[in-house]
Amino acid sequence: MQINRRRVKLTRDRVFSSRELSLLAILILIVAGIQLRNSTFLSSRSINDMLKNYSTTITLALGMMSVLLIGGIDISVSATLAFSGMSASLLMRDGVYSSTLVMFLVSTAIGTLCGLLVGLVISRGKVLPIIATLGFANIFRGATYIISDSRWVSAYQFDSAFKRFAQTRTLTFGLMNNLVFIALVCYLVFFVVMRWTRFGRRIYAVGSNPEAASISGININRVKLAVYTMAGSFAGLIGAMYTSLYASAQSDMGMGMEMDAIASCVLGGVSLSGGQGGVPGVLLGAMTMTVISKALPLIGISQFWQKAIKGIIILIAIIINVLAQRAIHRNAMRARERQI
Amino acid sequence: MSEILLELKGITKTFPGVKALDKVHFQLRRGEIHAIMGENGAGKSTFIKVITGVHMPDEGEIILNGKKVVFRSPLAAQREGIAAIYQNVTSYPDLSVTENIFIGHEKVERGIIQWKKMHKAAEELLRPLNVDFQPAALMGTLSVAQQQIVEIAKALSMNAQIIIMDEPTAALTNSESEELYRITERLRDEGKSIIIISHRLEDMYCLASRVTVFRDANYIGTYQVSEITPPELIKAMVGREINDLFPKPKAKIGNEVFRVESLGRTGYFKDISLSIKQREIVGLTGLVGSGRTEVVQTIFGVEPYDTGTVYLDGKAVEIHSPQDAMKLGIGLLTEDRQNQGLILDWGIGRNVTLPALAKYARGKITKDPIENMAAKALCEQMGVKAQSVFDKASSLSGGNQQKVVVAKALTSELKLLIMDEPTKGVDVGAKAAIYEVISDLIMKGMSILIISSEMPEILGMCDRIYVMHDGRLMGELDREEATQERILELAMLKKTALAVEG
Amino acid sequence: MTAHPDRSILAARNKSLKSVFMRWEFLLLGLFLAINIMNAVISPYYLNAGNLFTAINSFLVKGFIAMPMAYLLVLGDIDLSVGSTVALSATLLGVSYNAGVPMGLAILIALLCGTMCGLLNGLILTRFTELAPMIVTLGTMTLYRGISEMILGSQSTGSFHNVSWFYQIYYARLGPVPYLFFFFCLLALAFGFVLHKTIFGRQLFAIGSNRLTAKYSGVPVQRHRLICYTLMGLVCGMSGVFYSSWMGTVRFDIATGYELEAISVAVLGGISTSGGKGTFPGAIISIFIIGLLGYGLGLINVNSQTILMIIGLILIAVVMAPNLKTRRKPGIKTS
Amino acid sequence: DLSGQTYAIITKSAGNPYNEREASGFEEVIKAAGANVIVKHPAQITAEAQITLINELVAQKVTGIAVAGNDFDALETALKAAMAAGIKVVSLDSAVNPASRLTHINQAGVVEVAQALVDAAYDLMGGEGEWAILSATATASNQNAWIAAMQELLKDEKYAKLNLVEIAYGDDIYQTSVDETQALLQNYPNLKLINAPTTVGIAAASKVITDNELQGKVIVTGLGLPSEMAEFMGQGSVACPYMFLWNPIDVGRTAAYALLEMVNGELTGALGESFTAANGVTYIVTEAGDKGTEIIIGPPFEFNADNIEDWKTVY
Ligand SMILES: Nc1ncnc2c1ncn2[C@@H]1O[C@H](COP(=O)(O)OP(=O)(O)OP(=O)(O)O)[C@@H](O)[C@H]1O
Ligand SMILES: Nc1ncnc2c1ncn2[C@@H]1O[C@H](COP(=O)(O)OP(=O)(O)OP(=O)(O)O)[C@@H](O)[C@H]1O
Ligand SMILES: [Mg+2]
Ligand SMILES: [Mg+2]
Repeated sequence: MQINRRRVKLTRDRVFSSRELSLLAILILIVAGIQLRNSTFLSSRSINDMLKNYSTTITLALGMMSVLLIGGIDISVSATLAFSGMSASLLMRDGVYSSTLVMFLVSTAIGTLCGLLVGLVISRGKVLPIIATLGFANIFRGATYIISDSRWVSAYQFDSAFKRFAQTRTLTFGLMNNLVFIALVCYLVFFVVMRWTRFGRRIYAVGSNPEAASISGININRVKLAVYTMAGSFAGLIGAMYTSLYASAQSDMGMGMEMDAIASCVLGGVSLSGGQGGVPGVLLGAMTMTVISKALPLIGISQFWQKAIKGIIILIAIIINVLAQRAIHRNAMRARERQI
Repeated sequence: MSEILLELKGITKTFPGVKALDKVHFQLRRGEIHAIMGENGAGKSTFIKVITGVHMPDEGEIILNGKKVVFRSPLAAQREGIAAIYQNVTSYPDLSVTENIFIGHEKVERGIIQWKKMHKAAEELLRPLNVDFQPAALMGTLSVAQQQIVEIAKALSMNAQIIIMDEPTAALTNSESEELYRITERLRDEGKSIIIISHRLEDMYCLASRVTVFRDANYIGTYQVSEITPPELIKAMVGREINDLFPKPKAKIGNEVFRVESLGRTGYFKDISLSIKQREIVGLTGLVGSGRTEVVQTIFGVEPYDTGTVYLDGKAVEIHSPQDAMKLGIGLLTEDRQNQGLILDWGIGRNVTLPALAKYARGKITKDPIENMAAKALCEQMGVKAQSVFDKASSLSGGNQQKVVVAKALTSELKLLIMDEPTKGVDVGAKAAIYEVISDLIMKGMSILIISSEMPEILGMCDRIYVMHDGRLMGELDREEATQERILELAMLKKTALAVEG
Repeated sequence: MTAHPDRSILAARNKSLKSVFMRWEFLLLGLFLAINIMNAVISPYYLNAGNLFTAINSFLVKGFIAMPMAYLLVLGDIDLSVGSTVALSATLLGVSYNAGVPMGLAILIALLCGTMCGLLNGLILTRFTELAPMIVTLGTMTLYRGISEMILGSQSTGSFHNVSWFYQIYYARLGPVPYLFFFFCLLALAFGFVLHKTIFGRQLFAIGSNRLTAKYSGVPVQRHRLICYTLMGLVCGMSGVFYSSWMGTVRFDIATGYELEAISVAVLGGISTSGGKGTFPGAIISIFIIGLLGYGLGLINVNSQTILMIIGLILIAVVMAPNLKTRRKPGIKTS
Repeated sequence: DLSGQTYAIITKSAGNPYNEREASGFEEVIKAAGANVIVKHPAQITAEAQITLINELVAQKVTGIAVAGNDFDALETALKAAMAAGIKVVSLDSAVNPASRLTHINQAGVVEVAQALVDAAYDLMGGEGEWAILSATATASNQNAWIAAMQELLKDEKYAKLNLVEIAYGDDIYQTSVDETQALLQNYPNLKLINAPTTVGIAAASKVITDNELQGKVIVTGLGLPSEMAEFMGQGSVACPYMFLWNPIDVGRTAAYALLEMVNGELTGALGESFTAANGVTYIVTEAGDKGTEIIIGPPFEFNADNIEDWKTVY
């Protein structure tokens, strides 16, 4: 009927969007720069340390991603992490169980319950996510102080297999650190779920256009509930990872981690208004944040300068990404111009 | 099996302060195309939403296949084989076309979505609709019209018994509408029943066998299309007679007011030169996606231009933002009233006065009573159907929203008013009102540039017509020489043809 | 020319008494009174004007920030860098004062510094409109704090109280009432007036409700955003000055967490973080609700963590309660 | 009869076991004397949060306040107002400036702590090599005082071969402290010792050393709570052979004794005064480095493989 010049080539099926590719380029640049300053950065021990220490933040970004995708936000995750990690640790201290697996399950279950509560308040109570999670951040954190009586659960009070878990490579028979493996599995599962299951696509649909979603029969409240519950589960899981990693449970643990998780997501292309972003991008975003945090102490810059430099790098990274996107778009338009 | 597939009896639906439907009846036969017509705000869309389970009726019953049913959610209606294309496009901009089509009934095997199969199925659904985008494209990158087509494909994909289309042609040009007619007829021949809502009489006459008319939330009657003449139908809808739909004024055309020379924006359009004289109504037409909207957005300063010059009253001017344009006396009425024209959460009054706050303020301080009186006057002039100027814009019917957008444009003192699809989704009565407003403005010395996909409107109102195709101006026609055929010929010219012409 | 002479639209609202009193800020006012009464009942020490204003003064320092934060939220924007901006402004004030710059000039430097921080946020966000305010201000939050840390390191900078008039900025009182409180009220009136009664304010709501529509309606969207971010910076600078006058000494880690506190009070006040909704008086009342609730509970020595929990609960409960009853959004109006 | 009196302690922050122990000692003594106790932990480790608490206590007209300052100067106005209202004020653990207190309860003399730490480094490193300090926040006043004193001591001939390569700050956050430790190990392959004069830091550093099985190659010492460090001390190959601390419970107790004496009128906090507390110990008010006065509890106590098991359940 008509031959039209517009041929929209933006394909969803590619694993990386151009935005993610440009972030990848930026990440590689940063890594290269650091490696030049300190040649031990890319040593296997250093990488192992880095991935191990930040497996928590990296995994937390996934839960945050699902929340951001539906246009919400969850700043209670780090408090949930502390609460579930602390409660599970207290139980282990008191000898209720000593198995690592049970510890992980209990912590995840408690996190799930916390997330469920947050989800209920947001989906049934119709409270804005930012205010609900701000409130719950206070509540869960306060509860952590109260149940722990402001004490730590110290290393000697943990089961030794649990403490070893974070340092060993048993799950993969020596291939990689256990925590890193857990993070990797989470990413793979999430990647599949977000792309190839109805549930994942519903999350995108709700974030993209909630009104349309409800008209097409998606139960928005249920999706919201599920997503916040999932964020809680992740926080709970990470609570156990965190305590295993540091062999210590403290009431102020994980404070501020939610901001790193949000930054990872946004850096990785997740839109705060919902609907946009994917698992590969989040992985890249989280890796960028990790590399920045890990590398700054390594490159011999005074500690007092590190924060400023971290801020600058984040700003430059996001701005360069925008500029790269603009350039890509401009070139696409030039190419189209020739066809006119 | 009875001949009546769907019947609604005594349906009443009240919104806070508004009775949208008052004891309305409706019967849909198996395998028929049934039109619903009525003024803006008559309750057509609400009625549809009652059928599809978006709204629960306060009173009345729905009988499907002889059985009484209650739809508590849109999903319940979908399960009973009812699919709908809503008036306001309800798509997911961040998802692919394929997903938009299959959302809610994805092809899943062992819990895993089969993307390949879905893309293929989407392609098969889209092919007969003659589209030029790929199923994997993001919905957000499509134009409103293209999105409308996807919505149609979506309804088709559901394999529904009853397909409801709420103003599907509002964003389409004639030729595309014809394509839609063909599809619709094919569906009917396959035994589906179709309900279509439209303000275009030709839609109804081309397609429907019966028509039901609503007015002011009331059921007026159901007629055989073959037995009712257009004036009778209009009378049934509006409640009075409309004699002259296109009141083209005999205004004295003055000097050139506005001119652009070889305006271009890389990748969007190129070499656009057009001029408009005082008291002239100029049309800009073409197929959907030919770039008309982008041209006027650029003129209005929303988007930057890469080449070309804009002249106002013979002087070259720079327009970098809508404020610049408005200061120079250029106004734009956007085609996307939901996203660009209105603040849906706001009252009508505030919407109307937004572009000209300073005019109603004392110093920098706003004066609500003055604004409200002004808004009231403009809304009454446009015949907006509302209780008060405090009604939220979102509560208005589509056509009434459009009237509010027109009212907004009337607040400023303008030299040139650009109207992008000003009568999209507007009822006959209101169309007449908008045309009257246009005439009025012309008589006051203003110039008008109308973008429209409706041929009769372009032919009936314009002094001169520019035709675009593929981001290029293909030609210019005078009122006298313009005919539907001439316009279509220009609008569908191939690039090669142009190259030969030089 | 009237196309529909039969249709008339009301241009005046008949406000029922009920609808006026069901408004969000009246509910908050009720809550405010309830909290005062509760405090007076639970603690015999509460109703002591001198002490009460001491407590009020200390939360006003961050309360100022809630005002421009309300503007930004109305715009659909957000600024997480405010705490860092306060710290950086105060740092520059301290460093320049201790380098021999007269205090008056040091104050100007602090204000200027705050303004520049806000301006930078605004410039980045208006030049790169693709960027989300959250991530940009998260970046500048780290940056500003980092600069302050770079300047001060492990040191504090202080002895501002040697300048007695500078000390008076925070501490001077008329009777029991600090001058700072009067200033706060004046500024709140000004901010509220501009937001609700002027063209500028209306346009802010328009931008927050629908940025595209606002743009098409000739609202200078990016300029207004820039103005609001800059204004935010200026107020942070002011807050930095008040902080310095209050403490007499400054470290780089001061004023952490101000951003979330400012956002909470604004949101409790009914200002939606998604933009375009809310009233200013609500935000102001909320500053006092949260501040005085904390003070009251502190007077009966509830521990700080529990106070945070209670505030969290109240935040959720207050916002949720009306939803549970009417199953609709709270009576937040745009006027 | 003290039943009408109320004494309050303000710690540096909540959630830190050290502060909890300090408060419990304070509480124990005041309760035994028959007065009421208020324990306040600020919500954040800031002077601002402490000022809020001080204001609340002033409004309640308490009898005495003991405070572990988060800032040396910033509490001045609030504490002066408290003293003007007749409230007795002492600082403990981390001092506030002399104008804001009557006296300071010092867990151990700054120089003594620094000397112990430097000697430990000398001893554990065999008199030479590279070492680093892992401190708390860069703004922590007592850590900074110890570090400054240590740097002063290092100028001595005897320590000439001790090469202090870096002072890192773990912000008293476990994760940050771990990162900083790993960076130290990576940046200084010849590092022989990490000295962490803070509970979080020493535990984190020991954890990293243990996880990387570097026990004996890189030695950890410093100041820490026995309960947190038991894991890394004791028999066999351990990260930390010995470390120091005083008894935080005693610090709290002494602050309480001092306040009670002040209210009795027996003590003003002036230089040269002394009193014998209910526990039979005699405390002497001496001159502090900041030109104020202080009461020093005693030298730091050494925890090692022999005594750690006994102490880990105590605090
Ligand atoms: N959600 C709602 N809340 C309040 N009033 C509403 C709502 N939806 C529709 N209305 C009102 O109901 C009436 C009927 O609206 P409806 O959208 O059904 O009209 P319509 O016949 O489809 O008009 P149009 O041709 O303009 O689309 C209008 O007066 C409208 O303002
Ligand atoms: N970023 C983009 N990438 C690809 N195509 C785009 C992009 N932006 C716009 N388009 C295309 O540009 C066209 C929009 O053009 P425009 O709206 O100016 O046309 P129009 O003649 O006004 O048509 P309509 O009748 O739909 O308004 C659409 O076909 C849309 O697919
Ligand atoms: Mg309609
Ligand atoms: Mg168009």
